[in-house]
Amino acid sequence: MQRASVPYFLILPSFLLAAAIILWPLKEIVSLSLHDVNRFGMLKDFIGLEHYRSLFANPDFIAATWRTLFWTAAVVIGTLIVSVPIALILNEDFYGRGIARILIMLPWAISLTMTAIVWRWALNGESGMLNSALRDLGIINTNIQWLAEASTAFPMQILIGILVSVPFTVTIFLGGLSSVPEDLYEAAATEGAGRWDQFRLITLPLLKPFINIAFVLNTIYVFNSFPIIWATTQGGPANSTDILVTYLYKTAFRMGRLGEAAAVSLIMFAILIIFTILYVRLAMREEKQ
Amino acid sequence: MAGLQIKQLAKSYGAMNILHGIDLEVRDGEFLVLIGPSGCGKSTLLRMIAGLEDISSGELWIGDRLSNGLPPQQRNISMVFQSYALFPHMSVRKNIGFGPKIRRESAAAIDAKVGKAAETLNLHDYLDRVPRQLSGGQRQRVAMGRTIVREPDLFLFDEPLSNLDAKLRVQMRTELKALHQQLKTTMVYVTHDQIEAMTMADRIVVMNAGRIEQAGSPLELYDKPVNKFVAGFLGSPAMTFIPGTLERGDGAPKVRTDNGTIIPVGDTTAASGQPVEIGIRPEHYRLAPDGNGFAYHVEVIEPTGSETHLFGTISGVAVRCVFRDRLAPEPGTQLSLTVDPAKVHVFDAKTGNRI
Amino acid sequence: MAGLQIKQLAKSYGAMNILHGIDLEVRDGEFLVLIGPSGCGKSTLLRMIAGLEDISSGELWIGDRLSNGLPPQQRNISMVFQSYALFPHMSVRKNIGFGPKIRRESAAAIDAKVGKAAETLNLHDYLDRVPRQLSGGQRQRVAMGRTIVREPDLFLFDEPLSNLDAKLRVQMRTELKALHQQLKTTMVYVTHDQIEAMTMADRIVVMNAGRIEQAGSPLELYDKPVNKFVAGFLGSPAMTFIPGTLERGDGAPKVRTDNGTIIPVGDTTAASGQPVEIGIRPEHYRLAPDGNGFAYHVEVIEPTGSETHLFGTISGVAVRCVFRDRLAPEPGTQLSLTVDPAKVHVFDAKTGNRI
Amino acid sequence: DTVRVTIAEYSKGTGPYFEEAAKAFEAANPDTKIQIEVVPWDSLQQKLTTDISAGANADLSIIGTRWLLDYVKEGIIAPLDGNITPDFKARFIDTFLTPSVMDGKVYGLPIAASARAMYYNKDIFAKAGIDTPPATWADFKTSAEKIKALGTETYGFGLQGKEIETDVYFYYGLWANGGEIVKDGKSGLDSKAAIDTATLYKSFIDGGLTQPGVTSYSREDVQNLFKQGKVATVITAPFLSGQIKNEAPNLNYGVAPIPAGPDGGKGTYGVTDSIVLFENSKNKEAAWKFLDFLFTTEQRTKFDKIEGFLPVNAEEAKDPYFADNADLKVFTSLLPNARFAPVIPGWEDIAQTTSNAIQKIYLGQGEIEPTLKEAAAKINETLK
Amino acid sequence: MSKKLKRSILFWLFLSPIVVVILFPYAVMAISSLKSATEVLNPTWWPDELHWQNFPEMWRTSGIASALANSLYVSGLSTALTILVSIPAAYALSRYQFAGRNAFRQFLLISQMLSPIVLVIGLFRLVAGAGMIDSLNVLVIIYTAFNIAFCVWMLQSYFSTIPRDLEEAAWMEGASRTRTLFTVFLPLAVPAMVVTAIFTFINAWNEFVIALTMLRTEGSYTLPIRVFSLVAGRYTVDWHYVMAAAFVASVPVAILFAWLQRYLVRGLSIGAVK
Ligand SMILES: Nc1ncnc2c1ncn2[C@@H]1O[C@H](COP(=O)(O)OP(=O)(O)OP(=O)(O)O)[C@@H](O)[C@H]1O
Ligand SMILES: Nc1ncnc2c1ncn2[C@@H]1O[C@H](COP(=O)(O)OP(=O)(O)OP(=O)(O)O)[C@@H](O)[C@H]1O
Ligand SMILES: [Mg+2]
Ligand SMILES: [Mg+2]
Repeated sequence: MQRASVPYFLILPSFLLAAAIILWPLKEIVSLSLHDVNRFGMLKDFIGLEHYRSLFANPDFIAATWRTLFWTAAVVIGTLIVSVPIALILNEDFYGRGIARILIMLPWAISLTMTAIVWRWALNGESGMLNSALRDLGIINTNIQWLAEASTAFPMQILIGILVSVPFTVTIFLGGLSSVPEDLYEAAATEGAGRWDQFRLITLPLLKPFINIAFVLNTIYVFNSFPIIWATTQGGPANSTDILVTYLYKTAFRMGRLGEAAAVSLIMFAILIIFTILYVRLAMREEKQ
Repeated sequence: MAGLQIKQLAKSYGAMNILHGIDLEVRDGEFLVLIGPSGCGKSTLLRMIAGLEDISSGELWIGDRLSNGLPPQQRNISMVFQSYALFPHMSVRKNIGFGPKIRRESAAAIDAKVGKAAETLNLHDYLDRVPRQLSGGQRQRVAMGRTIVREPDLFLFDEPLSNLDAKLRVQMRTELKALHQQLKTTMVYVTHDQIEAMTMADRIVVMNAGRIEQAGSPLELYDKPVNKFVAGFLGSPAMTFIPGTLERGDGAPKVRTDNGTIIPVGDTTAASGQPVEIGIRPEHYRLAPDGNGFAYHVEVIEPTGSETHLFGTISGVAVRCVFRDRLAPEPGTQLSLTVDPAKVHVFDAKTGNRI
Repeated sequence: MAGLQIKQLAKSYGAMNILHGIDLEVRDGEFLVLIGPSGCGKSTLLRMIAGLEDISSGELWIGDRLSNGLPPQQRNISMVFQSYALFPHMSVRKNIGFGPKIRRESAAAIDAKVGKAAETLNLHDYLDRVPRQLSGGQRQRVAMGRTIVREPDLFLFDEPLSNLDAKLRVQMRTELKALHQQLKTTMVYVTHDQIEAMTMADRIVVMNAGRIEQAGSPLELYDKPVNKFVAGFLGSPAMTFIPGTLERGDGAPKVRTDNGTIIPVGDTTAASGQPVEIGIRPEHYRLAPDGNGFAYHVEVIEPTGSETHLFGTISGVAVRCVFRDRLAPEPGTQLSLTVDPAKVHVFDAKTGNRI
Repeated sequence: DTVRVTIAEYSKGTGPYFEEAAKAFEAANPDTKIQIEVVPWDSLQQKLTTDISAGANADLSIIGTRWLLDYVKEGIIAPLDGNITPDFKARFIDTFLTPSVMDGKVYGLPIAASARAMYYNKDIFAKAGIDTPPATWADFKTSAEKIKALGTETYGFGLQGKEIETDVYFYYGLWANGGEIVKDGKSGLDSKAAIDTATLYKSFIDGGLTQPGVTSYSREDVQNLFKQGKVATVITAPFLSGQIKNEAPNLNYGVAPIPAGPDGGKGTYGVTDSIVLFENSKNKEAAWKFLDFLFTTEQRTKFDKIEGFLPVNAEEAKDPYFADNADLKVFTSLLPNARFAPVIPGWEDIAQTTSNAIQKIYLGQGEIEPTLKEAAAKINETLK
Repeated sequence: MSKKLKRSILFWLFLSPIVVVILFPYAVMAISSLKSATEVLNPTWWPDELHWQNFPEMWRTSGIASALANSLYVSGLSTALTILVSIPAAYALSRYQFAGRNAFRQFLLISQMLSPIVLVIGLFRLVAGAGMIDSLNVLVIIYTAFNIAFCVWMLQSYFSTIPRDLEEAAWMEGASRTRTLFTVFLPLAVPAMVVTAIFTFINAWNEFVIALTMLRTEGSYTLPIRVFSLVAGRYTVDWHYVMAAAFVASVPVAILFAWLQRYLVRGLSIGAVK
């Protein structure tokens, strides 16, 4: 009925823009990762997969990879678990809802790095306000050195990660919730569905596409997220909180091994692609059923 | 199973009053039909009974429980929505089986119930489609199915058959009646279909502008409407009214219209000389066998197959008559009609109340 | 203004065939009513005419233009959707005035048109509400309003009155007829209401399962249904069928049912001894004045006010009769009935076609 | 023509100072425009890397002198010898110029210089009954134990264990014990001196003589603890005294040399940042002129006063501000023993490896000897 | 009414832990920004003296005013541009079937996957090659490109929930596709557009790495660069100024939230299918 070219015409601008920021840099990175490169990105000999080989022989890299997967899973799943009930509440009508919405979105108002820096400061062992607050409340009596070792630092970083992902996620969900017609809940309620059943059988399935967006995008963002870990521990002490991005940053800009860094980023890219394609396939198959 | 007691129930949206103190008792096991013009508050009343709409004032008793604040889940009510409210992400099967599923019935039991409902509703071929892929009538049937698989204390139906064809509608009507007979569950049913109302109801409630005009058995309402509104609303085509003056001469009272036409009326409390309006249902006009009835000027003839509808005037007032026979008078001719005086309703010209 | 020519129009969703080659001509200025059971493809056909649904095969001519690929905006068609499709973010006023606004008519002109439509539709009090705040019937009226403010080449109506009460429906029907008379615009109208179909249509098209069963004037369809489907579908309550064998003895043909009941029939091409089914409309039964008709065993009596519906059996077959008079036979009694032989329809027992 | 200068931001005074200097210079040289591009220190390496990789780098830039070799090796930086006159050269205190000399050529000028000494809290020392700052590490430990005995949650040794210069904090002990970072092209991390130092530091930590959780304290954090009187000592650069003046004016502190080892080994850390001229600069002459201007005594004095750096200019050092400042005198007196980061390729790599190893030891996650040996082996790899 | 009150109390109780955690850094920020230079290192919750003058001083010394303007310019413009580009794409994805539809969606996702930290080298070479460094407009375009994927995905999911027959009704009334988009479709998509607008704005508002790489001169710096330079690697950090700056930087965004949140949820309130 329509000229077949219309949709292509419609997606063209976005396609061009997205392609511009990805294709050219991607080509650069690929060639960096296959060459011996000086610290300023000048290509020397072609060395094939040498960078990859040395990476996979590096226990720090392997450890960082596993940690990254854990970090991503923990933050993303934690975020979703926290965000769904919050979004549901914020979608209800109650006194102070507007304020509550603003409050929940507030962590977004300051850049991630700034938030992370404030947290780093608040987590300081001796002059951090978290310890002093906890002491005032009588919860602890000796200061906890939050960032001194991974066992306390990493959970805190995950917590911060969740905290700063919540606004984004809640906002997506709110947008999604607004598309569920009210009478479906009414019908479900008269059929005897309690709040939980309504949530399980109506809200959740209708929110599915939005949960999928939140899940996929959060995964990508968290997987690539740099500031929280960098600002609090720079991946330390002794690489024990390194994730792939911080590892990559150090490799690239501290050590000046751009080739290896490019290889790291391509490996990260591959992990993400495999993950999302699997997920998107799965989600779409479900949608079709 | 439960009856309903509604006391001075009122509803307002902001400053707008939609229901002005409804008093109504629905007996346990009764089939109650709500009718009234579009926008008079039928759906609103139903939704208040279901617990979907806050009660502005008054009391709602379900069984012997004051239920004003009870959430809908706890009322054990089943309802067909005027908007259907089908779950767009569920197949027809899942939509119909929703209630039993919530009640954690076994898969086999759910299957059986859904199967039975689909049978009744002629939906077996569509069980695996989603609502988006259904026609309007099919959707409505799914909404109906979702309701009838349950065994609630109270059924609420909001125009559940409006999108079905006549044949299916008759069939569904019978099924619903049978369901009611079998379950003896109280049912409150909103409809615009006169026949539905008349044939299904134990009692009909006529609403108008947020008030109850009359409640009673179908024939009571048909035969003895308390006022012009009920008289005019019930029956299709509607009753027409002719103004005139009551005259009690020798014995039988009659009404003299503005141009002097005389129409004999039955029992009435009206005083002689009182201005009245008489109402006659279109189907009660008969051709005067001997030509000595009152004059009817035919203007338009509309055959419907089984009947013939005539449009014309009596004493200058537009009047529609319906004849079972297929008549074919020329437009412009004059017929002589009579009406059984017992079938002429007399209303006070001022208040509109039956007298 | 434009007529329609539809040639072998077909529609399928994937492997599912919904319309199987529809051939239909709608004359310029004609009022065509589409009826058929729920899900038979009426809305689909309408949507194809409107350009909202792709045409799988066949040709659609609007006026003298092959319009298969024409976008809906360029067809100058106005349509009332079965789902209303009101714009939820616009007031009633804006909804109704949408078309003229799009056509950049002056604010004053729009206002006037909206005012007039609101008048006709009894919507003046609701002009500033949004659809969410309206009752079902009010929504439907708004949908109607949006359509009638325009002067398109073709009107399409998809069950536009199904949610209105009888009185309003009659009124709307008259308005629509008047509109048609005045504009002489072609109208295609889907309805489930028999009376609507019979009274409004210049021609009725009966559809079934994606095919046209019969097209013709209302009385043609009522009097001479080409097959059992049309006969059974048109008329409410529906015609019932009684199987038997045709016998041509001395002169007038008659049918002998399984238990030997004899029913005289009118003109028919059926051969003597041929197995047939006869169809009789419920309203055509008469009490045999002298008691020498055929036997009817009464089971249930259902008074509707103006009529009395009887359920019972003739020769073991369930048959419904409708009488204008208020009868009150006891269930279980036996009545003697007759039917004017000209009103008995004879169908081939195998093919179901009229013979 | 325009000379673009990338400036690392040391403090809030950095940007304004250079803007002002640029204006002054432009006033004197109307046909040259100076464009100052201020970059936060932490992002400097990244910025330089991207800039250079796209050939969009400025004409002049500040870089850490310790990175210089890596840059020179790539042929990115232009030697300045052609412009340097003996006169010009004579402006500098030699110690600070030498780190920028490679293969006999001057590749950068020391824009910022500093050294490290030990700040100590006189009040805490007095409370614990200590009169003089510790001269040796053994003394230091005894003093720290006395301070711990006060039981006031104050700690004798403010030990840095996180982020930039974590390794340097370790070198103080290493040098005192007679060790070297790199000796004969091999890492000194597996030497006895290194092992002794690690053992010593670890004994401080285990004895509760340092603030708890050292691996969560960066240089800033330890300085802050010192300002708050929570640690009795901190080893850091001159600029701390400036901060104390502003933020903790009541703090009663002194500055002393870093403690010596058992054999009298001493060492402070000297650092310079260099300003370099890029090989691809199209305005080398104008750029040089600006450099010349920046290294006049007047400009140097102004800058070092703002930032709290040590004078690199001999004339400047005579300025009463530097000459009569008790704190600064300690730093200048230490300069003869100052050691600079060795001129080796991959310095950051080595520093990182060292930091990691030390952090592991501080955390008790690795036995001292094997951890150091492993790190040394890794460093030797890099050095090859 | 009292039902609503009860509900409100319950909800706030539930929200309170998260609200406390969210507000914690803000409290730290707010309190620290009012402390004096000497006090700012002490973890006290209530300063001895409120140093309001921190704000004007910070304003004067940090050059935050022009940074604020730059950030508003970049964020505002890229938000507008992103939405402009995303709407047609999302519309095409939700209303047309065409070959490559899924491929395009996945491509968009893939465009998000490379960490900006790496991407920046390649991007910078591209921009430098075009001779467009130090331009805020280049930032606008890059930010737009980065946000397209999210916006298109989000809008598309939402668009799919808008009943088709509303559009159809508009077409029948003679409205062109474009007209329909603007008069019928988009007004219903307001919540989704608000979400995407907030998202794009925030991303642009907070972005650091790319801005740092592309921008050169004081006059063009955006807020994050300004605020970070107060902390990042200086020998001494004036925490009270940093906190004051961070606070000021978050105010415009908070105002934006306050304004937009009301548009965020506006149920379609159309029956499921009727
Ligand atoms: N998207 C779809 N996919 C598959 N089947 C569909 C789809 N849409 C409609 N149908 C089927 O097409 C048939 C015709 O639908 P249509 O809406 O035209 O019926 P109708 O005659 O208007 O019925 P009603 O009177 O109930 O509105 C129905 O059986 C319906 O289930
Ligand atoms: N949210 C609302 N705000 C204001 N008025 C409303 C709202 N909802 C409904 N109304 C009004 O309340 C009145 C009663 O509505 P209701 O839906 O009960 O009518 P109804 O009797 O079911 O009509 P119909 O037969 O047309 O469905 C109508 O006039 C309607 O316009
Ligand atoms: Mg209603
Ligand atoms: Mg339909």
